[in-house]
Amino acid sequence: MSETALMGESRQKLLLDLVGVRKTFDGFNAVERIDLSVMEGEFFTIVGPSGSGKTTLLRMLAGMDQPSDGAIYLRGESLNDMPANKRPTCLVFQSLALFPHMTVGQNIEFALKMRKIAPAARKARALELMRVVRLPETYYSKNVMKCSGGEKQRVALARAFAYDPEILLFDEPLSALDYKLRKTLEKELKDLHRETGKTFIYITHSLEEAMVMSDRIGVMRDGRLVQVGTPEEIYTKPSDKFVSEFMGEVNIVQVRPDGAGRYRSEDLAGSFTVNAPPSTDGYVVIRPEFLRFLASPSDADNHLTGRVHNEYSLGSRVQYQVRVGERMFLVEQPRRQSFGGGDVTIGWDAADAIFVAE
Amino acid sequence: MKIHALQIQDAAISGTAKKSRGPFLTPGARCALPVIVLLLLGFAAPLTAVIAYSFAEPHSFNVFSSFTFANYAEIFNTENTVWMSFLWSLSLAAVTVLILSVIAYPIAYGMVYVFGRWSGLVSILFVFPLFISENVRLYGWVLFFIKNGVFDGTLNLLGGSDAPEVLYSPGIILFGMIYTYLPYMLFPLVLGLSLLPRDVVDAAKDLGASRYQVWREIELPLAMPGFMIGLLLTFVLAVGAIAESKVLGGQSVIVLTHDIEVSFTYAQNWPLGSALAVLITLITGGLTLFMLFKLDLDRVLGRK
Amino acid sequence: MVEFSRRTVLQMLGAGGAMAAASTGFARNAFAAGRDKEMNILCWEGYNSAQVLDPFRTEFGATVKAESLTNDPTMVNRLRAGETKVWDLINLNNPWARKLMWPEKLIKPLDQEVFQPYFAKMLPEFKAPFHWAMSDDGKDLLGMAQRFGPYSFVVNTDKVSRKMAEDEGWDLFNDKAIVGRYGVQESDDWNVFDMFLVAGIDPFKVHSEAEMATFLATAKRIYKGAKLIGDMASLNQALISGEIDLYLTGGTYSVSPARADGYPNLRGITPLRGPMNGKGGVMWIEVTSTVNNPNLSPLAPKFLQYVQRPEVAHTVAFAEGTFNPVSQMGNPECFKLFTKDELEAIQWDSLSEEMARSVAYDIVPDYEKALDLLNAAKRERG
Amino acid sequence: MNQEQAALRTRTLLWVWTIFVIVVVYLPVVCSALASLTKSRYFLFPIRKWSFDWWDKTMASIEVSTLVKTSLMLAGSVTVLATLIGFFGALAFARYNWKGRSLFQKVVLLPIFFPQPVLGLALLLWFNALGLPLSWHTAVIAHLVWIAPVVTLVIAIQVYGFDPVVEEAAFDLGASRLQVMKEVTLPMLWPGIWSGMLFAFLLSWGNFPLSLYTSGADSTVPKWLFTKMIAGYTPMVPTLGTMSTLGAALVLSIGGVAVILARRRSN
Repeated sequence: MSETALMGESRQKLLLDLVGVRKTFDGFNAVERIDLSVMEGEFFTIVGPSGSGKTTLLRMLAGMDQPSDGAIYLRGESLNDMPANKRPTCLVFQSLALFPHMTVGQNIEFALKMRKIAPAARKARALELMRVVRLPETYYSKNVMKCSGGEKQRVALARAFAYDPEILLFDEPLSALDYKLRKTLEKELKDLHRETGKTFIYITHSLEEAMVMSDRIGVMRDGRLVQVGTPEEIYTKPSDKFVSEFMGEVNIVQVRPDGAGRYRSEDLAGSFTVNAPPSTDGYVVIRPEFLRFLASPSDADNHLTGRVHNEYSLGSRVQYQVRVGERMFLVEQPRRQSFGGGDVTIGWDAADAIFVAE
Repeated sequence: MKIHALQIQDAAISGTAKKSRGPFLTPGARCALPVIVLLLLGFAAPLTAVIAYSFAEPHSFNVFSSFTFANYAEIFNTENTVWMSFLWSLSLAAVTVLILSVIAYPIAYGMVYVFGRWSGLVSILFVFPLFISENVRLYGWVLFFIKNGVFDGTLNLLGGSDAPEVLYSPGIILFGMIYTYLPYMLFPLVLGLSLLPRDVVDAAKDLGASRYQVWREIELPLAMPGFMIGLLLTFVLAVGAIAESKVLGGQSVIVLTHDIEVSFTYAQNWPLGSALAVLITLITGGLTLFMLFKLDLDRVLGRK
Repeated sequence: MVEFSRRTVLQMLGAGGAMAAASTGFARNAFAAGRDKEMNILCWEGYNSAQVLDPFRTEFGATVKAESLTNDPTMVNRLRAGETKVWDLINLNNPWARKLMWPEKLIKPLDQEVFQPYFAKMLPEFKAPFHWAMSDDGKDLLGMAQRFGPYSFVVNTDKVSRKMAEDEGWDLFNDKAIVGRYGVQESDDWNVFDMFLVAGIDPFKVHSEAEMATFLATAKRIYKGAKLIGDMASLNQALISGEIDLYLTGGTYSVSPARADGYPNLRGITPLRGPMNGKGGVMWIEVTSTVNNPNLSPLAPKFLQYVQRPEVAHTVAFAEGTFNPVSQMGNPECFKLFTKDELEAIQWDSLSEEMARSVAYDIVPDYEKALDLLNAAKRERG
Repeated sequence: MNQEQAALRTRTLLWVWTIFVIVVVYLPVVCSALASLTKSRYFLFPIRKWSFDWWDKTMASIEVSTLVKTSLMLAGSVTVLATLIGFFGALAFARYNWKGRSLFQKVVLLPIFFPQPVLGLALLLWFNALGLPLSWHTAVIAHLVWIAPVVTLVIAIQVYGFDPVVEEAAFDLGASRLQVMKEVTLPMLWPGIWSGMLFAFLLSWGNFPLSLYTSGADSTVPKWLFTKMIAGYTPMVPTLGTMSTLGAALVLSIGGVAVILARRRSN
């Protein structure tokens, strides 16, 4: 599947190639036969729920775990035998893994010290990197454990940059931060990516985060890569129910073809039209923002009748829960609307719904 | 800030529960009281008694009723060779500590990182000998190493060659001390190494550090509190060791505790023995206090 | 994990309380009450053995505790330090009773009417006037005699013949050929005697500085050349294993268990001649005295009578750790209990001649100084 | 696969080394057991005549049963008292934040970091100065001085993992201070308390240097072993030593199971 995604970007150079990579822990397959290619300079994000194997995959890239099977190639050369301290990759840990007994400066200079670079040169480079990650120079000799969460994050970044890796690996580095700080740092990371031109491989369980920053996204489930594509592709063409559900709150209706080009659901009255459907059982996925309240049933390709159950303000939008029979549908509107106690009709166009297989 | 909050909370609990009693002691101090009383009566007072005895007339029991520096004068008399015992005890202890750290480090490392669910069993196997009287175990070594003992006998059975003679030498005393004090080095080391987050080691490797560099720059400094406790504990206990020299070593060297013992037995001179005990206490106690005040015990024990 | 009776818990709580109350004298009374079923013995190895004590325990329904220490000065010092409150009987080499414990009021005299008759049945050497069991003024009986024996050195006669050892005597240890082949027992009061004897000096007199210097030089040499310094058990084990061929300070007391175990080639040696008015050996006679305990157990004199019984005396002689002749062997009823092997173990064949060649254990006048030198000599081993 | 091999080699080396050291640790214990099974008094290997004589004699001896009783009473009393003292000590060590805490933590550790023969002698002098007759009661105090701090430490490690907020919640729900202790604090700390008891019992059971100077006429198993070892050695010494080791192993396994059960229940 990655082949198709590659076609459009064939001008870029292939950097990393994973072929049939598998990792087994005590008989349990943490990662199952993954094939994936990452381009030079790309910001590639792997998204998946916890336990989907994404951290294991990342640790194999970093050289901390060895694949049980398959190979990882960097520009065509196998990385399998190369230990972590020799690989041109650098991992930014979820825990950040800062060295608690060192100052900010010592943390950043660590990789340089390991290469036996002279102290003066080390310090110059550290200060330069501190500017890049927007840390004040005065922090140079500060105890790293006395820094705030965001500052620690920047130290970890600078430390990774100091290693000057070709590929930076990120293991959910922002997950412990508060919402506002996370948003700021997401943008900064994106900027840093552009400024440095390095390849970033980033893992997160937040699709939102992935959307903001990534060139391409891979979705993982139970050790498999289920879909790889641009944020746009993932968003608009999820490959299956899992991917579409993972993308956030969506309305999903299980359907089967009724033989007349339309689809029927067991627990809902009426039938639906879908653009370009295969003739199998599956699901119709409708995003809340594509559902709307209809003045008359004919205002949209498909419609349902129900009652408003609840409404929530999302700040910029308003979300309504509409009960249709036993089912609850989510409808999002830019503005608040008031309804009497009576029935409402909701509907959507065939072009806004996606059909996915099981 | 956290501490402040806890104090308030304690105050709240005690305040509501024991309003009538008033804030005589905080709950913490109240809980500490039994230990403190025990240590005052069973540790501080005996040490005072030793100090008092060390200033009593030589060969007498006139404690608290006579005062003289004669015992210390005797020890520091240039003709007295008791310094040799000090030297032996301290250097044997120092070498024991050095060798023990080399022996115990890989085991501790294995217990923390490699042995997984087996490390529980491994630690029980290492704790257990602490509960067997030291004399029995050391005598077991005599039976092993002596001529026609287990080692020699087995070699004779197998190939007819004699086992090397190792008993009754300073080397075997050292061996005995290493043997006896192994758990006291091992467990603090395990504690120390488990203070060290796995991620931090991985990060260092990832940043290009070789195995040795990881050990020197990360593992060692971060495991240092546990390491220090182990060093201190084994050193202090080894300075007080006596059975190894007597049972295994054939007294090939005379250790300090032996001199103290002779003062209390053959020499009938409790005051002199006390003066020696005071000196050994000064050394070990000083070292202990110095180290303990450098350590953050909450971090080491609480793994916070 | 342990079964506790309520009483035990109370007792042990009492221990905590007692500590606080000790200075008020409460403890003294608490511990003093009702001692007619308990008795404590501070003794040389032998009296503390199960064979001797268990029948006594059964017969008298008594709780008997015994602690064995392997030297006299320590035991005396324990009493001097205030343990007269703890012990009922103390068993030591005789001069300590006469010369130290009696003058210092650490022991009580025995009822002569009860105990005098026992001496009549003892071996000839122990019959009246038995001055070593009496106070110096001859008025008080300070203890009962039982075990005795010559105590100089022990050799493996397969390596050093008995004749040569007796003939050369202490000079054996002046021979460079035995360096590294001998051990020294950790028994410092006896070692003081022996170092003097090896140096050719009578230990039991006041010594000149020159003699002390010779003593030190000898002690240094002997310790330097010793393969090991150890306790009796280690030395016997080393002798049997072949680590050493002889050891200093030893005799029937120390070597008899090995002889009884099938090593008749090991033998206590008493030199034919030496610097003590021509005598070369040292021997010991134990005296067991009642401690000047403010609350002496009534069992203490009973025990002293108990061990005079022929069969018990025989048991004392062959208690589990060390085998020794006993004075009660003068009584035919007792003597007939000894088997040929047992007599062989205690070197009965040569016992009287060895005793005749020996002087009695005594307190060295300048013991403290000699002991300091001895310890200095030991330190130079390392 | 090179790296994998290197990791495997490290693991193997660590295991080999650890097992080697464990074997060395138990070697003399085995030698001791061998010496108890020989008929003769002195040990020569290979053993010429095997026999259980010394085991029979040891079992039959009133002497030995007295020793065992004394050792049990001593260890039992030490266990109860040390656990009581150590439990509260551990709360003061790790649970409460109070003014003297940091100092307290250090002071508690001092007896552990102290040469035991010297501590035993110091206590002897002190009891002597008080005029206190020595018996196993005084040995209880001596053992406590060393063991109560150990127990404090063992329980404190459990207390560190205990969130005091739970106590607060119970208090808030109307429990009295005593009820909080009984219903919340104690059950949550059980595994630590059990381990503490186990340590207390076994350390007291095996202790020699403190008993030597402070138990007076009451001989404990290790003290008897020592006196018999230096004079009056018979294979009863290794026999009783081996029995004592087996006894400790039994207590440890029973106690260990109890600790595991307590831990499982508290989880």
